[in-house]
Amino acid sequence: MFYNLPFIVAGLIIMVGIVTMVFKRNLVKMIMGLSLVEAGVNLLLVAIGYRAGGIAPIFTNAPDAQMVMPTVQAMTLTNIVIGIATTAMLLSFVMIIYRKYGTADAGKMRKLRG
Amino acid sequence: MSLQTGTGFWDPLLWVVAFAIALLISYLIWARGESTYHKDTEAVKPYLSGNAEPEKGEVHIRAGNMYWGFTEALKGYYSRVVPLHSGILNDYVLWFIATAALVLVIVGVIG
Amino acid sequence: MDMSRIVRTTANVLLPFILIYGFYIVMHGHLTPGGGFQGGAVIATGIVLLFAAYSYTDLKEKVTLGALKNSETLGLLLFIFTALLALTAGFAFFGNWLVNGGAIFGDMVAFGPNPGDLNTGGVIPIMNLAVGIEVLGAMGVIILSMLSGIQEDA
Amino acid sequence: MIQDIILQNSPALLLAVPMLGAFATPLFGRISGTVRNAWVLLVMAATLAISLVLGFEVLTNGTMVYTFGAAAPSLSIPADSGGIPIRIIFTVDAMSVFMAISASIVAFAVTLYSLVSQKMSTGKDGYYALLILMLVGILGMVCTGDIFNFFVFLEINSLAGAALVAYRVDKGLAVEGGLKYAVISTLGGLMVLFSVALLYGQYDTLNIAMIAERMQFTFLDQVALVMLIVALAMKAGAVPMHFWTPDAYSMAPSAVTALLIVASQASLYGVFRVAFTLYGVALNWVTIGWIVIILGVLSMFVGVTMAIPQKDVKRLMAYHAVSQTGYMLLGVGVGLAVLGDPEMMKLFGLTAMEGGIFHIINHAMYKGLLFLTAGAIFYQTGTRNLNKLGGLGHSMKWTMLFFIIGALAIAGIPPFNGFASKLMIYESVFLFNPLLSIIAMVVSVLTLASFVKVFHSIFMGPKLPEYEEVKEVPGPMLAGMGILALLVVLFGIFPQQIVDILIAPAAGALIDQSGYIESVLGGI
Repeated sequence: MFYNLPFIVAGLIIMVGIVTMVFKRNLVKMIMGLSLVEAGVNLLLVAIGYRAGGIAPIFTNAPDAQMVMPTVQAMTLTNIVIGIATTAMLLSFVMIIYRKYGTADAGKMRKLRG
Repeated sequence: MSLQTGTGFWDPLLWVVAFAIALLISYLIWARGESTYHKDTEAVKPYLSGNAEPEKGEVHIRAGNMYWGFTEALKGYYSRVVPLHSGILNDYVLWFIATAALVLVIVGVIG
Repeated sequence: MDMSRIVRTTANVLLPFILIYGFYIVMHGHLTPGGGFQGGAVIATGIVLLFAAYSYTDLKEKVTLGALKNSETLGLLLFIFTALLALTAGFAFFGNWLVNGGAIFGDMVAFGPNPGDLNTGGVIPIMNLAVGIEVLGAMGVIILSMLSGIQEDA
Repeated sequence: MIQDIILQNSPALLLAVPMLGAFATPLFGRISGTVRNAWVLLVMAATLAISLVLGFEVLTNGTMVYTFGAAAPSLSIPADSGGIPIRIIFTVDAMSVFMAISASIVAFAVTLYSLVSQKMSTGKDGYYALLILMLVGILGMVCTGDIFNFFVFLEINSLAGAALVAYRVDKGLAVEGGLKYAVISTLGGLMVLFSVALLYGQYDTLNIAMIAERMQFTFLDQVALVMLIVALAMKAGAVPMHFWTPDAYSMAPSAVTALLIVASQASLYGVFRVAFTLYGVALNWVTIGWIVIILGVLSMFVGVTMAIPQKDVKRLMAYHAVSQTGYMLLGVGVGLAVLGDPEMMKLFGLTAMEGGIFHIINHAMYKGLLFLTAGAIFYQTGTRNLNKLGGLGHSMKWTMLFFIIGALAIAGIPPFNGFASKLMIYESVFLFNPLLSIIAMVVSVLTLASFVKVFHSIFMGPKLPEYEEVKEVPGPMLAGMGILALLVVLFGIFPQQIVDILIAPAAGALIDQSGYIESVLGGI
C-alpha cells in the first residue's frame, strides 16, 4: 500500500477536482476545480517516473547513481505551461462574462441552451 | 466510372444524363404554356377572390411554425430531450464524466 | 491609494536582482534545473512587482503593451528560425546543428561529475533564450490585459 | 535541389511554414492590413501546396517517417537506444495525409472568405494568427506518431479554437460559448494526458508504433483506452457529450466554425487512430466497435431531431454537424466491429470504413460551405434568426446557389458528394445490421426536411421591405464558398476516382497496424 500511495493521492486530487467542477456553480470555482484535476494528473505523471533511491536527473554532476525518469518531468512541465495558458484564458473569459452578464454563476450563464 | 458500394454500384454520370433529359422534357412542356400570359399585367397579381393583397411581411410563412406538426407529434420526445440541453456548464461536465464512467464499466465488465 | 515610499524603494532595489536571477535561470537551462519558461516566469514576477509598487496608470506609458508584444513576437521568430536553420545545415527539423561543432555553444561535454560548462549544448541555450524572451512578453501581456480589465471597473 | 529538400522534409515543413506564418503575422500586421492579408493567404496556400506534395509522396511510396531533431529525418531509431525510438517521430500514412489535405483545403477557403468578412472588425492580427495556429494544431494532430505530441497539438487546437469562438464578444454570448468550449476541451485533454501517463508507465515509450507492438491489453490499458476514446469522442461531438457543440459553433464567426468542424474531425481521426493503430486487434473489437456504433447512432438521431425545431440558423447547422459526425462514427464503427474476422471485413467492413472516411472529407466540404453561406447572410442582414429572414433569394443569387448545393449534399441527394458516401454507409451497414441502416436513412430524410425549412425561410418568399438594400456578398467571400462548392460537386460526380486515389489507401492504412509498426520500427 505504501508504494502506490502517490497514485492514490493523485486519484483523490483528480476526484476532488471533478467533484468541484460538477457541483460548484461559481465559474471561478469551476476553473479552480479544473486546475485541481490538472495538478492531480501532474502528480500522477511525476509519480510514474519515480525510482526508489533515484536522484534528480541533472546529468552534469551526476555520479553514476540511479536517476528518476526525466521524460515524465518534461511532460509535467509542458502540462504546466499549457495549464497556465488555459487558466489565464478561462479567467479572462470569466471576467468578461461577469462584466457583460453581471454574474459569474454557471446557473445564470445559460443564454445558449435548447 | 461507377462507385462500387459492396452490393451495388452508383454511377453519377448516368444520373446526370437522365436528369438532363428530364429537364429537357419538362422545359418542352413548360414552353407550350399559356401564350397570353405577359409579365407586368394584371395577370401577375395573386387572385384572392377580390380581397386586397396583405402586406409583404405577413404573407411569408416564417420558420418558427414550419414543422409544428412534427414537433407536436413528437412532443413526448421533445419535452424530455430539449430540457437536457440546459446550457449549464456543470451539466455538460456531468454528462461527460457520466459517459466516461458508463463506458468504463461496459468495457471493464465485457471487454 | 499609492504604495508607501518604503515599498517603492525596496521594489527599486529588488528589481535588478530579480531580472538577473531570471536571466540566469534562462541561460543555464541546459545545465541546472530551469530554462526558458521558468526564467521567463521569474522575470514576469519582476514586472508584477513593478506594477504592484507603482500604480498602473502612470506605468502604462513606460511598460507598454506594444513593447511586450514585440518581445513575444521576437522570441517566437528566433525560436522558429533556429529550428528552420537546422534544415539548411542538413539536419532534420529542430536538429541540433551547433553541438560539438566548436562554434558558439559548441564545446565537448565532459563526462563524469563536473560543474558543467556554459558553452556546451549547441542549439538548446539559443532556444532557451528565445523561449525566455517569448514567455517574458506573453506573461507581461497577460498581466497587463488583466490589469487593464480591472482598471476599467475600478 | 530545392525540390528534394522540400520533398524530404515535407512533414516538418507542413508544420514549420504555418508556425512561421502565425508568428510573423503580428509583424506584417504592423506594416499594413493588406500586407498581412497577403501574407496570411500566402502561408495558407503554401501549406496547401506542401500537404498536396506530401500527399502525392505518401500515396506513391507508402508511409513516410520523419524524426524531429535527428541528424537525418529517417533516423527513427538511434544506434545506441537498443531499438527504442526516442525522439518525436511523425508517421504520415495515407489516413494522416487524407486528413491533412482536407484540413488545408478548408483552411484555405476559410481564409479567403474571412479576408472580407472580418474587414470591419478590429484585432485582425490576433484573428489570423489564431486561425493559422488552429491549422497547425489540426495538421500536427493528424500527422504525429507520438501520443504525448498528439496531446500537445490537441491542446493547441482547443485553446486556439476557444479563443476564436470568443473573438467577437457581442454582448458576452460568444464568450459564454468560448468558455464552455474551453472548459470541456481542457477536461477532455487532461483525460487524454491521464491515459498517456498510464500507457507511458506500462510501456516506457510514447511512440504509437512502439506501444502498439508491446500492447498486452491489461486492465490499465482498458482504462487508458476508454479515457482516450471517450475524451476524443467528446471533442468530436458524439451525442451524450455534444452539448458544447451548438453553443460554440453558433457563436463563433462563420469562417471559424468551418475550421472548428475540421478540428473536431481531427479528434475523430484520433478516435480511429487509437482504436485501429494504437490498440488494433489487441482490444475487444466487438465491444469497442459497438460502443462507437451506439455513439454514432445516438449522435445521428438526437442531432437531427434537435435541429428541426431550432430558430437560429447556425445553431441548426451545428446540430447537423453533430448528426453527420454520427454517420462517420457509424461507418468506421462497423469496420471496427468486424476488425477480427477477415471475410466479414472483406464482405462489408472495408466498404463501411471507406464510406465513413469518405464522409469525413465530404462533411468538411459541404458543412463548411453551409456555414460560410450562413455567414454571408449574417454579413448582409445582421441577423441569424430564421423568423426574421425571408426573400433573400431575390438579391443574393450566388449565396442561394451555394446554399442549395450544400443543403442537397448534406441531405444526400444523388449528384452530390453526400450521397456517394452515405450510399456506401447504407449498403455496407445494412449487411451488418439492417436496423442501423434504416435509422441512418430516416435521419437523412429528417436532414433534408430541416434544410428545406431553412431554405424556404431564408431565400423564398416575397422581397421583405427591411431587406430592400441587401446586395450580393463581395468577391473573396464568393470565391471561398465557390472553392468548396466546386469540390462538393466534383466529389459527387467522380466518387470512384476519389475513393481509389484517396479513400481506399486511407482505410487500408488504418486497418494495416503491422504495416504502421514495421514502417517506424523496421526502419526504412
